[in-house]
Amino acid sequence: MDNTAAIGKIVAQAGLLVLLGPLVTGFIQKLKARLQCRQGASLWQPYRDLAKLLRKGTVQSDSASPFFRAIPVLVLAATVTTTVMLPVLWAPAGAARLPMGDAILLLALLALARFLCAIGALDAGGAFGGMGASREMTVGLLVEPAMMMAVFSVAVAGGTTDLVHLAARRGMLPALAWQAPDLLALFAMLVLALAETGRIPVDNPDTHLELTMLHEGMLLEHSGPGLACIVLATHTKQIVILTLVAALFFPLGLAEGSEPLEIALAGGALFAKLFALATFLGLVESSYAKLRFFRVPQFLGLGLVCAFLALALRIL
Amino acid sequence: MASSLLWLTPLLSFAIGLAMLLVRDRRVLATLDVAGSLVLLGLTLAITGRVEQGGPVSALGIFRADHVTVLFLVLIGLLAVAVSLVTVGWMRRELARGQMRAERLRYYYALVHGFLATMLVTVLADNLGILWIAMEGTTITSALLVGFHGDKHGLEAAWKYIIVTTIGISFGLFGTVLVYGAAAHAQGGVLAGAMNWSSIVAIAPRLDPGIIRIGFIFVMVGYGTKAGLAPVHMWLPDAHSQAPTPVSALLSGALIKCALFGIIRFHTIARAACGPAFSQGLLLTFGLVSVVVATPFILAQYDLKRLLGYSSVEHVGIIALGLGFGGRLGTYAALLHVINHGVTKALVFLVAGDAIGRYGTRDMRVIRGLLGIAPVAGTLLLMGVFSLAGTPPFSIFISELMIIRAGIAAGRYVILAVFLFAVVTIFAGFIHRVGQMVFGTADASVGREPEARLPVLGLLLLVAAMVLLGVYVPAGLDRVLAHATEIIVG
Amino acid sequence: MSVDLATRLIDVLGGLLLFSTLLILAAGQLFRAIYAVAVQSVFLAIAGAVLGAATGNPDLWIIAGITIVVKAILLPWLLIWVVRRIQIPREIEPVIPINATLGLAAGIVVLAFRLSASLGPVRQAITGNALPVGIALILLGVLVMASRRKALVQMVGLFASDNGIFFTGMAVSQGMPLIIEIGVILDVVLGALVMGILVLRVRSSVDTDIADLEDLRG
Amino acid sequence: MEVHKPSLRGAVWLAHLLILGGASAGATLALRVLIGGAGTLSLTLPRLFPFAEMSLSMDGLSAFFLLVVTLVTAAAALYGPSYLGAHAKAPLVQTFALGGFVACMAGVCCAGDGLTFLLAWEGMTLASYVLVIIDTRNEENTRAGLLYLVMAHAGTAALLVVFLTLSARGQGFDFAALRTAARTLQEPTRTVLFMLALVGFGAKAGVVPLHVWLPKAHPAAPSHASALMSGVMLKVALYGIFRLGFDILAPADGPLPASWGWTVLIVGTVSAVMGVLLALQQHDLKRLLAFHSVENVGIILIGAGLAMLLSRGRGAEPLAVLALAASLLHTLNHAAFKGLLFLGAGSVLSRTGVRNMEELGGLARRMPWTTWLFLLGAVAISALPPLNGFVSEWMTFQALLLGGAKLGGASGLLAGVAASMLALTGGLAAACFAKAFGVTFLGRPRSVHAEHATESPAPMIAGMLLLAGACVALGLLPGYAMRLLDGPTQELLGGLGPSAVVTARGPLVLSGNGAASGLEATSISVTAVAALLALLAAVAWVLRGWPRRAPRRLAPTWTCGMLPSSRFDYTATAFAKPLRLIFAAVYRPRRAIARETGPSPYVVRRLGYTGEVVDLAETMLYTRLKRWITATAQGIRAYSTGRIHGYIAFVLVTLVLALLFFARV
Repeated sequence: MDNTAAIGKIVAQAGLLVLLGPLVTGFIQKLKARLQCRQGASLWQPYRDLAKLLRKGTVQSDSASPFFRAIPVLVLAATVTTTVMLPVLWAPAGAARLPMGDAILLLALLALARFLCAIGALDAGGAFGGMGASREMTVGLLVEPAMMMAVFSVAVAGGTTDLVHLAARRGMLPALAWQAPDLLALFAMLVLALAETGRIPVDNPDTHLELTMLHEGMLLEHSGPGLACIVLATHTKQIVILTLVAALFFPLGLAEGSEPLEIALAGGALFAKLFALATFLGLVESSYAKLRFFRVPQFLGLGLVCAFLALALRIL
Repeated sequence: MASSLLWLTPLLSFAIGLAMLLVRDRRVLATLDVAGSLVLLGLTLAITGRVEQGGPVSALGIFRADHVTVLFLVLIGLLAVAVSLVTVGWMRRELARGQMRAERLRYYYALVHGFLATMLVTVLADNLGILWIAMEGTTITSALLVGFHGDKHGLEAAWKYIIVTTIGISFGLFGTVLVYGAAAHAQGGVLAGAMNWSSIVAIAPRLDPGIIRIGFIFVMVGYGTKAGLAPVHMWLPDAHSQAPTPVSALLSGALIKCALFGIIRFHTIARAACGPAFSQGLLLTFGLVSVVVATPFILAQYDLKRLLGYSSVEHVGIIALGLGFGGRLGTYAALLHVINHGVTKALVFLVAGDAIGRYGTRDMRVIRGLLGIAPVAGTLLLMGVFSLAGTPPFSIFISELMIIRAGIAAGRYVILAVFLFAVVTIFAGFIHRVGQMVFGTADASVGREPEARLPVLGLLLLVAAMVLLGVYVPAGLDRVLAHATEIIVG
Repeated sequence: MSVDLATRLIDVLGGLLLFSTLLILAAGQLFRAIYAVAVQSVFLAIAGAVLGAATGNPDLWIIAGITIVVKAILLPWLLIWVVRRIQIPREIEPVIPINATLGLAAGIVVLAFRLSASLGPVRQAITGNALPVGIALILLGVLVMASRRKALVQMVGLFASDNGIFFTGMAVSQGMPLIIEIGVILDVVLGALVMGILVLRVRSSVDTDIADLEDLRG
Repeated sequence: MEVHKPSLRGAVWLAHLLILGGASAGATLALRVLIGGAGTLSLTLPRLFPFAEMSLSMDGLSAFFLLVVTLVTAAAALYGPSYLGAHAKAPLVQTFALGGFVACMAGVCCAGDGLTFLLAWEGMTLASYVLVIIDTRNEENTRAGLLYLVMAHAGTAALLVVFLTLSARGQGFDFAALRTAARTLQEPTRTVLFMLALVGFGAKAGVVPLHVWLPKAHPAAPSHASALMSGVMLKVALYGIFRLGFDILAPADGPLPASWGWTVLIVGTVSAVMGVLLALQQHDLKRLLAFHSVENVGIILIGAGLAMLLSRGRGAEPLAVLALAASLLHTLNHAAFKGLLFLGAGSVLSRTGVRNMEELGGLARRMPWTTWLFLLGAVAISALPPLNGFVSEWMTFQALLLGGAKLGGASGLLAGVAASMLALTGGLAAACFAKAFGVTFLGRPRSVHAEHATESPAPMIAGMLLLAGACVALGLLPGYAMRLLDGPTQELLGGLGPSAVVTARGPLVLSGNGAASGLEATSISVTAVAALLALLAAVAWVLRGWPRRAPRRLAPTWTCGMLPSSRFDYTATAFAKPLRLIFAAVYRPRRAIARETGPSPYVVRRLGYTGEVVDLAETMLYTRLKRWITATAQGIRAYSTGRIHGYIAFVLVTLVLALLFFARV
């Protein structure tokens, strides 16, 4: 039965992404530690944190609305939903796969998650939540259009915004038959990925100094399982972004059928890509300082310009 | 019998005027006034009916009523009734405020009816000389009315009014003389009714164009002065703002239309004699100048009644434009606009008079929150001004619409562009000022007496006409207008 | 009297009329202006008589008579009466210098003649130079009103331009219908009365010349 | 707050129920035309004016817009009485004006000839004006009303020229005659007419830079009227653009002039961005919503402009259909969620009497229904899945991408820019509504009014629920919505309808299927995604309680150990500050800080902060124009002396000039 197989594949790779999410974070932390000549926590630390958080009790702000408890869950759900739209191991082109979503929907779902997160931050009241929400939304609305443009520039070439189809088509072209727009778009994506995954120089995931936080600031009032959901969502978002970049620019070694060898190859390819991108994030993070918040727009402007040029060159 | 109506009607109102001189009691005077006006309206309607069935009627060889005439006749009758009703309430306040001395009341009423009579003669006259005499008569009677209060400004306005319009009128007489001369010449010196419009029109194509041109120019400038066309309009805001409110209503609503009537009569002759281009060009020029000149004075105006005066200048200009665009549509629209503007402007003047009475000033910066203290007056003022500014569902929108369409049909795009720009600007200024007056909250010093019933009745009469003509042109009126258009453009 | 003689006489009278109007324009003193307009009216009456004789139309004689009575006697007397009633300085203050006015007057006269010269055959409809002279008289009368400050002088100017109209009116083929003429004159008289009343009321209420009021503006 | 006599309340209720009945009747009629295949309905009106007969006619386009009108009208009619009941000036007048307003809007949509159109159009303006200035003592409202009226009138002047020019050629006002007349015109003339129409309708639709009246006037009206003005009246203006641009003025065959498409696309893009940027800086809830109307009109116009660029004979018909469908669908969607949001704002207003969100807050627990419905609307308008806003914007994106690729060259680039601007708009809108919702409903109450707020009565909730339902339905089942668009798009563009182009597989799948234009299929299923979302949420909800029942306790919000009070909460101003700085070039922000020091300059008693941003269009264009005109008028007036000699001289000169110019043969 074709559809069940398709569903199986989708569920499998979605699950894979969710499971791998924390690992990527762990890897980046480890890398940073090593670059700072520290031992650092183990690769699996993020999993342990999640487990711990899940076991903890909850402290909720007395001024929050009933909706507050639902927010982490929704954020997590929205983030995880995006995983089904990416080609991870397979790129099953053609009518067989049931339509789920495309790049636009993916980015929109991430925006939904961000929106809900901000609502939650404002819900509890207090200045830090609001500050975090305001800044996160600001960065978000600067990143989103740039990312869209980068995606579009590829999509225009592929004639579709459906990532799986794109990947499929790309897979057929020789990987080096790139044109200038691809390079520009890739560069833009890398810049934006830093912002979208909340990394230095845009945001500092490790700080908990209230005035410097962006993303963390919004999570201040969450605790216990709720916080666990959001943290997991953050991990997932990060890996989703990385996979998106991979799917857009290096859709290599994706499996067609389901022979073990193929799958193994695809898995290897996936790991390679994730490794490369994660290393990039780690290197940048440990070799740059965090920017002042009002410098961020200029930094992102770089990505914006590249993305726009990529789109323009593609169309002209 | 119907023909005798033609001279009976003005005579009657003369008689009423004279009779009033003998009466001293206020109530009797008011009753006479209202009753007389009602009878007048009845008579005009009777004439209209007669004309509408049997075509033009003439009497004594110098009076004539055709479809053009009856339009103006009914307008005069309607305004007379409405004004007389409103005068009741207005006069009460004037006496209370000591503006009007009880013993001079009868002169006022008498003059008003004399004024009406002269206007009636003007539009009923077939003989162009009679037309001129009656026109000068209106000047004399109304000049006395303008200066009736006897204060400095009133006298100044009256003087400017009588001097300037008399000059204009004398130009009109000269033009009449020339046309008469041309006609007499064309008839080979046979004088039979050589001065009657009907007979002149009959032979118009044979008249000498050169002399008719000069004649029409004189008439245009002369009667144009009386009609308040720019740039010879300057007496108008003075007179219309200084006159007692009911008189202002009659001046703006009816009198300047009578002057237009004269222009239309000669326009008909000139059209036939020199071809349409000449007289229409002249009309277009005056019309456009009037609209343009009125604009800045409306925008930068603080005196309510002067504002309305300038708006009259604008609308006479619009009528002239309609005639100037020509064709059936333009002429039809211009005639319709005569009715619409007459009704609306009278309404607005009367309501404004009420407001001025309450606030004791004409300065629009002082008047505030009329809607709060006099809901009916406030609403009516708003409606009237919307109509003047040309918004549906009020009458003026329709006639302006038709005029614009006539302009497009005539291909006069530049004139239209200027016209539209001016009209929109005027709209802005108008609504701005009136909005300031109507909305907001009035301060305590303002007269808050309830609105009397009878005057409101008169206003409602006008509003009814205004709204009705805005949503529907009755078949009867349409027929009359169509015939009138026939008469003018052939 | 033969028609061409009448025509010549009319031309002469037209000249005289023009001259008298110029006198009004040049007048530096109120009474001179009034007398000048009276004289002008007399010329007008003569013109009426001449035309009456030429055309044998009795109406014109009547009109001539009326003109003498009303315009040459009644109205000037009225003016003088008003002047005496209100003691005002007798000299005329021009708004624009008298010489400039005369220059304009010359221009106007030229214009009038050029205009009627362009007409051609119709001129037969109107005897002699009556048309251009009439136009000139009217415009000059208005010029007087525009260029002199006193209200009374303005009335004088008004009468002068009325005379112009009458002149042309008589010269138009055998004059206008009688009743019209009478009505017109009636109106003129009434108008003059009303103007007189206004002048007097302003004098009595605020002691200035009514033509100097300029509060209403804009 | 005045309390009205029961009889009055009864009358108001009755009137609103009548409106509701009319709305449902209109809706059924529209649906019959749209899906019932009733064809074009038409009805000849009694001949009121001698120079033209009047008629109503409803084809697909009219029916679609009538549907938009009736949808919001029904909600407003449900909502109105209780809203008026609370606090209302002259409720009967309001009700009457509302009825007239709705009737006129329906009249515009169903007009069969230019005259009916113009009359209904002006009636619409007048009725809405009455609703704007209904609180006649409020100077600000009356000024807003004036501005509104003047701009509407100027627009109407432009429309007059268009319709009259056509009718003068076509010897008649009815659309068929106008169409044939337009066909006889030269292309440049038609372009001029179209631009005039664009100005005329744009002034009403609030496109930048003709939008200045909108954010002033819409909030002034009672909220359900605001909902109608923002949600529907703008659409009626857009109907005019569609009707003239695609139908009446369009050439008989061959593509629409490229200049039209360019203009509309650029205007739309600018409106979208400027609208949302200005909305971000508003603290008055209703004004913020009004600015968002500008934004959404812009989005609709983007679709329309693209459709013009791609239309007929450029080999991209399916894409044109996609673009037009996107823009029409967004029209419907915007009506739904903007109506919902305005009703929500109204319910807040009627309960607290406050419009400034800085003084609100903490309503979530006091007015739960309003809160969650408003949130729904916020998600929808921010174009976030899985609600309807996302669907139409997704279609717009697809159209822009595929169209841009197809067009190539400058037009393609323009499409690309529009796409990225649209993305930016989405982000800004999300930020804006995070702010609006968060500051208004969440946190702690910042004023007594908010403190004592209670939930609105059931009828108002019902009105909101109706629109919320529409938002969800249109979001989850876009495929069915496509069938509504078939009629209009086929009339305007010919060829195959959206349901053929856009939804490849049934009602659940949305797909930018440009097969005909040689582009591959992209298909998403909002329904499936929504289901997945719900499923995952449920799973997560269960899972998080799973390891062991962890204790839950309440504690005050963390404010660095101080005792939290409502003054700690983030204000709207603070929330929007980063953007104020980033986009300072557009906002030209001004701030003034008043500090009141004690005896020593270091002891600060009070700090006052006032900041404001400007609307460039207003300061650059309107203020200057107004100043110029007033100055000129004053100057001219100063010249007129009151001297009678001047008057006489004028008469003399006029006569002489007339003789000189006109006497010669």
